[in-house]
Parts: sequence; structure tokens; C-alpha cells
Amino acid sequence: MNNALQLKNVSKSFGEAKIIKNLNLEIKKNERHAIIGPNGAGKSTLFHLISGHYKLTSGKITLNNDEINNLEPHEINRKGLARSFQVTNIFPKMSVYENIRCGILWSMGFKYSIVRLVNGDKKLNEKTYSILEEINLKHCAHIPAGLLSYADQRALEIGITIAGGADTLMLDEPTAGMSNSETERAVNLIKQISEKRTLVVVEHDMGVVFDLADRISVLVYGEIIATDTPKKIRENKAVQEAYLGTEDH
Amino acid sequence: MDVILFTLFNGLLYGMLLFMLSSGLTLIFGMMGVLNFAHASFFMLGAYFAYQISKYIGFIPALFIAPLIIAFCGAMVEKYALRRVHKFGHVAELLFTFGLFYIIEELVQMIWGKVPVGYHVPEYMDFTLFSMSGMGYQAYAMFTLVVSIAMFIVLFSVLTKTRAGLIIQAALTHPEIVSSLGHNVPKVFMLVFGLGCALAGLAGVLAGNTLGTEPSMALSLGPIVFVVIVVGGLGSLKGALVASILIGIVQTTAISLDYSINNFIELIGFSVDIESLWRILIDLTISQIAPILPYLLLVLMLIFRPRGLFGNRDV
Amino acid sequence: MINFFKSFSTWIIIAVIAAILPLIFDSSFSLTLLSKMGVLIIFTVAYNMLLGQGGMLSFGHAIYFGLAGYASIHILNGIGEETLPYFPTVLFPFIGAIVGLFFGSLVGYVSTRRAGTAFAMISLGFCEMVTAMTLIFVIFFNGEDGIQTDRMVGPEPFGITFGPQIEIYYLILFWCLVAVALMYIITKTPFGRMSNAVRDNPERAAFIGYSVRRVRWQAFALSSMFAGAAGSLHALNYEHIGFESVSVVQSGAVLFMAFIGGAGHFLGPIVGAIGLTYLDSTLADVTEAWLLYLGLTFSGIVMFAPGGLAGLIVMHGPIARTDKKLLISLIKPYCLAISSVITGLIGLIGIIEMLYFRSLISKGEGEVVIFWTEFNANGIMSWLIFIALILVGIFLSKKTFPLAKESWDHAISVVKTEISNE
Amino acid sequence: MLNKFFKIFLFTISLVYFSSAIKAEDTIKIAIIEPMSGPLASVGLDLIEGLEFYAERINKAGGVLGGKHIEIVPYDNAMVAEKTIQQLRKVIDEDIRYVTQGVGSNHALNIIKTLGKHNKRNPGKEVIFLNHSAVTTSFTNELCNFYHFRFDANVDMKVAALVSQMTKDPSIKKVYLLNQNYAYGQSFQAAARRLLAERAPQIEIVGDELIVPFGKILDFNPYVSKITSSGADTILTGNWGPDAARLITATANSQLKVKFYTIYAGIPAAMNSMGVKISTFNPIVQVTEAHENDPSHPDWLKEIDKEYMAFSNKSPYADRQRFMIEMFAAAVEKAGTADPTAVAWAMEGMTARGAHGDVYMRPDDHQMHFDMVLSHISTDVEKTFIYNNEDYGMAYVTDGWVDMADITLPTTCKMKRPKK
Repeated sequence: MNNALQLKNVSKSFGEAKIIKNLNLEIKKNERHAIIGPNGAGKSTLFHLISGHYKLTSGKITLNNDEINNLEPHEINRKGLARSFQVTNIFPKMSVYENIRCGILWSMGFKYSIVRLVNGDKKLNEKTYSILEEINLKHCAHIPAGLLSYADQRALEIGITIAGGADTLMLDEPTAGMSNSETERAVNLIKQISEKRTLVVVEHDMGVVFDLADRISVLVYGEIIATDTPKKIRENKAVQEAYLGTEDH
Repeated sequence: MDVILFTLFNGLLYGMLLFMLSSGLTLIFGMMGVLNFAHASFFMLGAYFAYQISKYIGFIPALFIAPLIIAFCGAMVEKYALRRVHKFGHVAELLFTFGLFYIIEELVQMIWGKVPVGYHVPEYMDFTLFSMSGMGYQAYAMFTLVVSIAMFIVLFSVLTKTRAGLIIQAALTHPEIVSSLGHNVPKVFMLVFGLGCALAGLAGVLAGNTLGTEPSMALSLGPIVFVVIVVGGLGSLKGALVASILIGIVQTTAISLDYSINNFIELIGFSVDIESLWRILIDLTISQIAPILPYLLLVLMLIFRPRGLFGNRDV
Repeated sequence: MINFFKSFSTWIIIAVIAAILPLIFDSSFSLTLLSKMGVLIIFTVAYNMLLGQGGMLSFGHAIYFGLAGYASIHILNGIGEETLPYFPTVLFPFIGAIVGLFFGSLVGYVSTRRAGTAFAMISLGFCEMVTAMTLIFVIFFNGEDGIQTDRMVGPEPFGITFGPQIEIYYLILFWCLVAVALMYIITKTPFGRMSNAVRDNPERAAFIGYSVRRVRWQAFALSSMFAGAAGSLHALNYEHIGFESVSVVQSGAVLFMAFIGGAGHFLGPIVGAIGLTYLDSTLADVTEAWLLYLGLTFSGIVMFAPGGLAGLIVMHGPIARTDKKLLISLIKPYCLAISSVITGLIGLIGIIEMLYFRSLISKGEGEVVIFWTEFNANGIMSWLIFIALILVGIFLSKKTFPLAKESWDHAISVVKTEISNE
Repeated sequence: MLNKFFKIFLFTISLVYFSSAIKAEDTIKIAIIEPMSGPLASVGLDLIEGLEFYAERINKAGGVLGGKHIEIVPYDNAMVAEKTIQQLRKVIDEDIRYVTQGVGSNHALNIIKTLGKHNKRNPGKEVIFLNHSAVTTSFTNELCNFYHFRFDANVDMKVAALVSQMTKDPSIKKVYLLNQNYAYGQSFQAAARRLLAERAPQIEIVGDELIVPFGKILDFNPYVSKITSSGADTILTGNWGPDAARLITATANSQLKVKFYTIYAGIPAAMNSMGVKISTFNPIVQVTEAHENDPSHPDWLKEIDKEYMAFSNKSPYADRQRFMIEMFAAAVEKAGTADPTAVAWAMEGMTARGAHGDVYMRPDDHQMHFDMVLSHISTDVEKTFIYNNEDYGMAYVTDGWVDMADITLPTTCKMKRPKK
């Protein structure tokens, strides 16, 4: 019962098309788990299913042994699961500081209050700055988030994701579109923030995946064909044929 | 039996008018996401242009020329105004057309005055074609029916059989697809908007003379158009047709029902004896609330089945 | 304490000016107008909680404004006929607020699942339904006649009867300040911040633990509550409420005010409410084409300045903060551009006025007064003059606008480099 | 920035304030509050033009009180009830003591109520309301007021005239009532039911319908079919605007032969929008105070009509505006002062010349009484109707006159009068 996330017989269809087929997956507490697979394998759909964005066609998902497959996204988030998106998803008109602060509000019990003010709250302020420090964006706290560079925006999104204090993080292609040095910075950031958290990451960059992950699952056409340590995955024949092999061509 | 047939036929006549009015907006809204608040204004412009043209060269030329002019106007509105607003999102587009609605209404008053103009049914179609249970049907009404059915058939076959139509169809269900096909999206949008407006204009040409051509007609017709496209389903021509006829029949039937809640209560053997506010509620007959029914339908539809009768995606 | 006064200095100045105004303009009309402005400021700022803060475009917000008005009038009449116990007139906005909150929560619950155009359509559907009902349920709404009342009921504490318009003005002023201050504070609360977050990115807002629908619903209900308070004051101001007050026309008017003033900024709707109320009451007597000008202005703002008037001003904030000289350097190109636009506008207005005259009035020799000057609408000369003005305006604009844009671009690039150097 | 805005605001408001403070002493001003913008603007503008014409005639003939002129001052209410109140307050500010209005009974009601409060709270500053077209019966019944005078017949009187004419036509056996579901339509319905039962018990009411008003109904065919199956030979309706035009058009298009008895369905704008064929397919009978083609139309009125035509390029339509201004001028002369209270006393029980005998202001309720003419639209007329130089090709033909006595109804008015 050490699983942070558990998926049992999960299926998802859009009309006739079955995108996820009877999928089973276990993600252990505090591990870094990567999901890889060719384009169109259903990785993003899988993320959307876990985070409540899409509803399951059949199956069951549990988060820390609680069933979450019938909950709304915000309810799942409150249970301790946070995620980032493939396309940068921040509040572009707000300042960097405010982006992070919004991410913290719920976890600090502010709820939908209309009687408390956010500006004067010392604890909130401190927490916000501590997260800004963690993601190295303290220097540009008061610039509108939309004006940041792409890499900084991705970092900010990770910041929002961890701000709510979730213990399970899901990152959707966190290094896509970054230069080598930016990728390196991002990987370090991810390593640092996932030290005491469970991490699920979808990534295309194999270097990043093998550097980061404790375990890897390979998703091909809606089915997991293997789940194992990086080393064993590298040696797995089926995986090489289905996925890694194609990379060599 | 006679009554039912008769009610259905009246409902069909009215429904086809609604279909002509709203089919254009279904195309525009489905493909571009633009909820054109001024759609009924183009309908009104159609009626006024037809009035002006038929005064000089007759009704049949007006039937072709007026929609063409409207198509041009619509295309220009899209090209020089809507395209500009597009980047601010659909709500901004809606806001713009809301302003446009005011502008067109005032322009019409500026050019044609504020009193109704004398736009009449052409004489050669102003005779009774046949009668049914004592009520005569004018040849012109049948002409309108034929044109509207022809319009549906032509539109439907263009959309399902031709290449251009297939692209538009694709765009209706998956708006993001068009750009990936490598087509000139702004041009497609301009044409669709122009075409949609022209359809509204054609409806104006055909209906202006029986409804009365006056500056406030856009305001009174505007909201019903939204009802049709929402109930029918986003971007579905078939849906618009079914929804129009449905609303037409519902309204026509409701008007012929003089029953109130009170009648019903009495029917099952109770009698209610209340004075005051609620009395009027239970005495209200279905025929009196008939005009509210479409809006009730709209609200219920958006709440319970936002994709409409035949739509593939939510509004 | 000093800080407190500093941050509220603008507010205090406005309050003092507003309190002095009726001493200068003591005619009953000016007082009615000022009172109307106060009421509409509350209504518009409340509306902007939806449009500007929450990103929801409603065509039916007058429902809550109007229904609260109807409720207040009925209660006032009830007190007058002594069928209802006395309720202090001063506290009437509470009645409106409760009515607004009730209906807002009800309608909001079913309509806030989606934002954008779907929301706009639902709001329009509700508005059409309620307007139709006001005409059908005569017993409560009294049809198109509406209901009249006498606000002088009950005891008269400190000799205040609320009969004279000036007493109503101060009542409205008081509640206007309270309501606007409350709504301003709400923007600084967790709910207010999340309201903006949901507007900008509902998907992300859901994944930081907030129910998007709940935030929208709450915004809708609160906005309706303040709109209701405004409706009560409106009823007190005119001692009358009619079906226009719940109709699409009233909803459209508040949309115009909020958007033209500037939905993106808290002060925008206030500017819009004051400006449009004033113009609506004075320009409408001068020209028949007032609605056309309003429609043109609105569409122009949507196209060229989606931030509204306040947006245009706020846009220059960073420049002013960086270097005042930069701002001053903008004045000259701006003046040139604006004056060329005005030249064209004068021509356009002249043409519109003459067209209106010809189609609507068309009597006598065709003398029509435009800009305090008499023109002949049937003579070719006046048409030529105005057409020439339009052409000159367009010509000048083509010259001056690139200049203005250049100066703006220059100024903003200076600001950008300043920021990145920091 | 905001302070600057306020300065500009202050400046402009003061400009308007001072410019309106200029007063002319040698005129008697009558404020007219009507829609000058929005959908009903043409109605408002035509009425203003008419009043200006009739006032100008008085002025040309030497004015009143030895040379004082009557000046008409227009105010726009845009058909918004609150704006009427607002404009009325402006009128009071500018010390104009007479106000007239007619389009929209809800606006008239607001004026009556607001002036009622004003006149009570400000003795010596009374303002008189000269109501030229608002027809809600209660204004001269339970809502009657010493400072309100109505120069048009009220709904009940008009229905009484219609019913009186109907009794003269033996072919009318079955009547269908169809009205708009709001205050005016409901009062028309109630009056029609009552008066038909009283005066024409031989006529059977075969249908009684209330419809949603203001052009919301696009398709009248279902109503026509209901009327057809009811076997009615006459439709008695208070409908106006598109609600009337679409009903009549639908009836004509389905070849249903009925008679229409109406108040506003045949007004000039409506007959133009329906066109000759539909307007004359069924007789559309309406009740007015006069019309140009009446055989008994007096010569002096024909002269005035001709002048009006030259002034406005329109055929005259509302003769009540003429006798309102004439009676007002005579009342001012009789009172010897322009003080409203004195003028009101003078106007009570006064008579003035009308198209068919004298018109009479009943003192009990300040309701004008006069003979009314029933007419229907026809192309077979001497003078066709002309509007802004456009010839409509048709006009009204007299069906008969109803005597003042037949439409004099009891009033419930208990008027409180000030001291003389």
C-alpha cells in the first residue's frame, strides 16, 4: 500500500476511438516515475484522466488509496495532486508574484473568502517568496508573467504546481522546446523539488528521462507494455522495437 | 385530424421562416465562433434593400440583388472590423456585433426614416392558391416555403457534396483543422460571414413584406435566432432546420391551446379558490405564454444539453 | 495612519467633491442627474465584477437591478398603506441587496457553468423571459405602466423626510461610497484574486484547487447583490420602476458604460457611468442621432481600445513612472493626431445630422443647426463643406497617426529597457 | 488623472447650467416631453411639429394677453419612463408651468404622479399637465387631478363609440376580442366586454384573447385560424403597431372576411406599411375626432388643414392638438393671467370649436368630450393621405358620427380643488 497513484483497468474512448485500453499502472510514494511513448500513444490523455480533466469510460484511479476518478479537477487538486501542462499554462496578465500567490491560496485555507485581504498577510507573503526562491524567479517577482522568457514561464508553471503543497506532481513535457542549458536548469529544478514528493513526468527527451526517473513506463497505443527501472527498460526488447528502436532510424 | 394537420402546416410555414433567418448564423457561429448579435440586422437590411430595389426594378431582381449586396456588406464588416477584433477573443467579437446592431438600426432610420416603409407582396403572387379548413393560403406564402426548402437543399448539398463545402463542414466540427489544411483562413472566414449574412438578407427579402419592414424589426427578431441555433446544435444545418420547425410547431400549437393550470386542476376534480397574486398564475393560458416558450427552451437546453439536438460539441 | 490617508487620498477627494457638488448645482434636474450618476456608478461597478473582473459578458444584468427596484417599491407602498411594518428608508439598499443576491444566486447557479458566448446567450434568454413576464404578470409588475410610490413614509428622524431631492442625493452618495469601497476591497480578497485568475485561465485555476464554477457563481451572486442595492436606490430616486429597468436595453446601457469607461480597470466603469449618464441626459436633447454616436463610439472602443478610456490612460502609467519627460514628449504628436481625428469627426457628424434632418424632419427650407451654426441641408455647399472636412481629416490622420505611433513605440521601448536593466 | 477628469466634468456641467438659466419673460412656455430618439421618434417629432404649428397660428394672430407668444419647448424622453421624470424635473427647474405629453400612458402616469407630488409640496409653483393623447381611463377617474386636463377621449369612450357604431350595423352578430396583454389592452378588453353587454346584447362574443404585446408575435396565422373557426364576423381590437399590422395582414392573406373595429390599427403609418391592398381588403374601422374627407368637415378647418399641409408637407391627423392649443389660449385670455391655477379654473367647463360641433371640457374630471367620427380606410377618397410629400394613395371614409352624449360615461372622480 505504498502507492501514491494507482490506475486499475482504466479505459477512455472518444466516440469510436479507444485511446486508453484497459490500462494498469502503479506509482510508488516518493518515486520519480516517467511515462514515455511515441506520439499519439495517449500520454496527455492519460494525464487528463488522472487530473480529472476527462472522465473515465471505465476503470478506477486512486490517489493515496482514495478513489478520485469521479471528482472534479479542483477536488483532485485539493487531495494532493498537482500538474503542469504541455502548453505553458500560467496567468499571463498577473505578476509572477501573484501567479505563485494564487497557487498557494487554497492550501493556506483562504478558500473563497471575501472578508480577508491578501495583500497584508505576512505568512502568505513569506510562503510566496520562499517558493519564488525555490524556482529562482525572485528577481522578477513583479513583472507580468506574460513578459517572461519561455524557460522562465515553464519554471513559473512548476512553481505554481508545487505552490499548493501537493505531494504528487505530474509534469507534462517540462523541458519541451528548451535549449540544452535551459534543459539542464529545468532538470535540476525538477530534481530539487521532487526530493520529498512523488513525481510523474511525461517527457520526450530520453536524456532527461534516464537522468531523472527511478522507474519508467512505456505507453504504446493506449497500453503500457513495460514498467521497470531505466536500466531494464533500455534492455527490454519489446520496448526497443516499439519505441526506442524507432528513434534510431 | 384536420386541426392537427392544419396546425402542423402553419408550424412548418413559420418554422421555415425561422430556418431561413438562422441558418446563416449557424454557419457563422459554428465555424468562426462569432455569435453575431447583428444577424437580425442583416435580415432587416435585406427587407429594406428589397423594398428599395423592388420599387424600381421589381421583386424578382430584388430577390437576387439584395442578398448579394448584403453578402458584400457582411464580407466588408468581417474584413475591416471583425478580423481586427478577432485577436481579443469571441467575447470581443460579440461585443462588436452588439455595437453594430445599434449602428445598423440607426443607419436604417437615418436613410428610410422611423416609420414602417411600404414593402408589399408583388401583385402577381398576391392571390389565394388553395384553402384548408376555411383558411386561404396565399401564393406568396407557398413561394416563400418553396424558396426556403430549396435553400436548405442547396445549402445541404453544397456542404456535403462539394470540396469547398467539405472544408467548411470540417471547420464547423473542428475549427482548428482549417489552418492545418493550409487554406487561407481569413478568406474562408470572410466568405462564410458574407454567405451567412446573405442568407439572413434573403430571409429579409422574403419575409419583410409580410412581417412589416420597420426599424425595430431587428430587435424583436434577434433573440429568437439565438434560440434556434442553440437548440439545433452548433454548426448543424440539419439541427437548425429541425429546431426551427420544432419551435414553429410548438408556438403554433401553444397558441391554439386555451388551457391553463386552473383548467387542469379542475379537470382532475379539484377547485382552487385563491385570490391574489397566484390566481393570475394558474389562470394564465398556454396560448398567452407561447412567446416565452422558446426562451425557456433556450435556457433549459443550455443547462441540460449544451450541445443542442444535433451538435457535436458544446456551445 | 498617514499612509492610510495617502492611499485613500484620491477617494477622499472624490467624496468631498461629490459632497460639495449639490451646493453648486442645486436645481432639481442637476440633483436628479447627480443622483442617477451615483446609482449607475454602483450598478456599473457591480456589473464590472462580472465583465471586467470575472470575464463574463452578461446581457441580462438589469434583471437584478430591476427586480430589486420592484421589491423596494412594493415595500415602500406597503409601508405607506401601513400593511407592512416601518423599515427605515436609509436601509433600503439592504432590501435590494437581498433580492439581488437571491435571484443572482438562483440564476447564477444554472448559468455559470460556462463563460464566454454561451454565458452571454443564457443571460439574454433569462432577460427576455423576465421582460416578458413583467408585461404578463400585471398584478406584481403592473405592466408597462410600472409602479409609482411616495418615498416620504414613516417617521422623520432628525427632520429628514427624504422628500427633497437633496436628501436623496446624500443618501445615494453615502451608499455609493460604501458600495464602491466594498467592491474595491473585494478585488483585494482571495475571492477577488481568484476571480481574475478564472477570467485569465480557468483551466489553470481549477488545478490550483479552486472550483471555477464556484468562483463564477460567487462573482455572479455578489455582482447581482450590488446591482440590487443600486436598483433600490434607483427606485427611491425616481419613486417609480418600470419594465424598462429589467430589459435588455437597460442591460445594454450598463454594458456600454462599463466597456466604454474601461472594463479592465476598477475606475473605468465609474468614468463610464458618469460620462455616459451626463451625455445621455444632455446630448439626447440636442441631436436625434445620439444612439448612432453611442453605437459608433462603442464599436470603435471595441476595435481600437479594448481597455476602454481607463485602459488608454492606464496604458501610459509605466511611461509616467519611468520618466515624466517621456510622457510630455508624447503630448505634441497626440494633439496632432487627435485634432486630425476631430476634423474628420466634425465632418462626419455634420453629414449624419443633415441626413437625419432630411429623413426625419425635412421642413421649411432645410435650415439645420449643427455646431451652433446654421447649414442648409438641401444646399450642395453644406454637403461639400462637411465632405471636405472628412477628407481633410482622413488625409491628416494618415500623416499624424504614424507619428503618434512612432513616439509611443519609442517611449515604450525606453520603458522596456529600463525594466530589464533593473 | 481622475481629478483632471472631474475638473472637465465640472466645467461642462456648469456650461450647460448657465446656458439654460437664460429666461425670456414675454412668452408662455409649454414643455412637450415626447420621444425624439428611438423607435417611436417619428411619432414624437410629428406631434411636436403639430403643436409648434398650432401655437404659431395663435402667435401670428396676435398671441395672448395682448401680445404674449406661446412657445413650445421640446424635451426628449427616448420612451424611457425614468427619463420622462428626469425631463419633467428639468422643466420644473426652468420654471415652465405647462407641460404636455401623449405618447405612452406609462409616461403620462409618471407625469401625473410626479406633478401631483410637486404641486402638493410647492404651492404657488403649480404645473399643469395638458394630456393630448394618453388614453388610460383611470387618469380621469380615480387618478384625476385638478392640474391634469385630457384632450383626447379615453379608452372607455373610444370603445363606447366603437360599440355604438357596431349596434347600427345589423350584419354584426359575432365579435372576437383580441387584445394585447398589458394595462392598455386589458382595459380595452374590460370596457369592450362591459359595453357590449350593456349596449349590444344581441352581439355574441365568440372569442376573447390576450396576446403578448410589442411585436413579439411574428406569425398570426394560428390566431386567424382560431378566428375562422369561431365564425366571428367582426374583430374588436385595441392592438397597435406590428401587433395590429401583422394581424390584419395575416387575415387578408388567408382571405378571411371580417370587419375590424379598432382605435389605432388604421393610423397613417400603419396603413402605409400594410399597403393599399391589405388596408382595404377588410374594412378597418377606427374612431377619431375628425378627418379630412368627412362631408361635414367645416370650411374654416379646411383652411387650417391647408396651412398645416404647407407647413409640414403632411396631411393633418390629430385635430385634438388644434383644439387643445386654442382652448388653452382662450383660457389664458379668460383668466387674464398665465398663472396655472387661474388658467385651470378657466378651462373647466370651457368649450371650443370642433370639427362636428363644439368640444367641451367636463369640469368634473377634466375630460374633453366631443362627437367622434367612425371611418374606414379606402382608396375612393377626395384627398389621399400625404406624409412628408409621399402620397399613400388612400385615406379615410366616414361611416358615421357618434354623438357626444353616447360616449359620455359617468366618472368616479372626486377632485380636490384649490381656492380660487
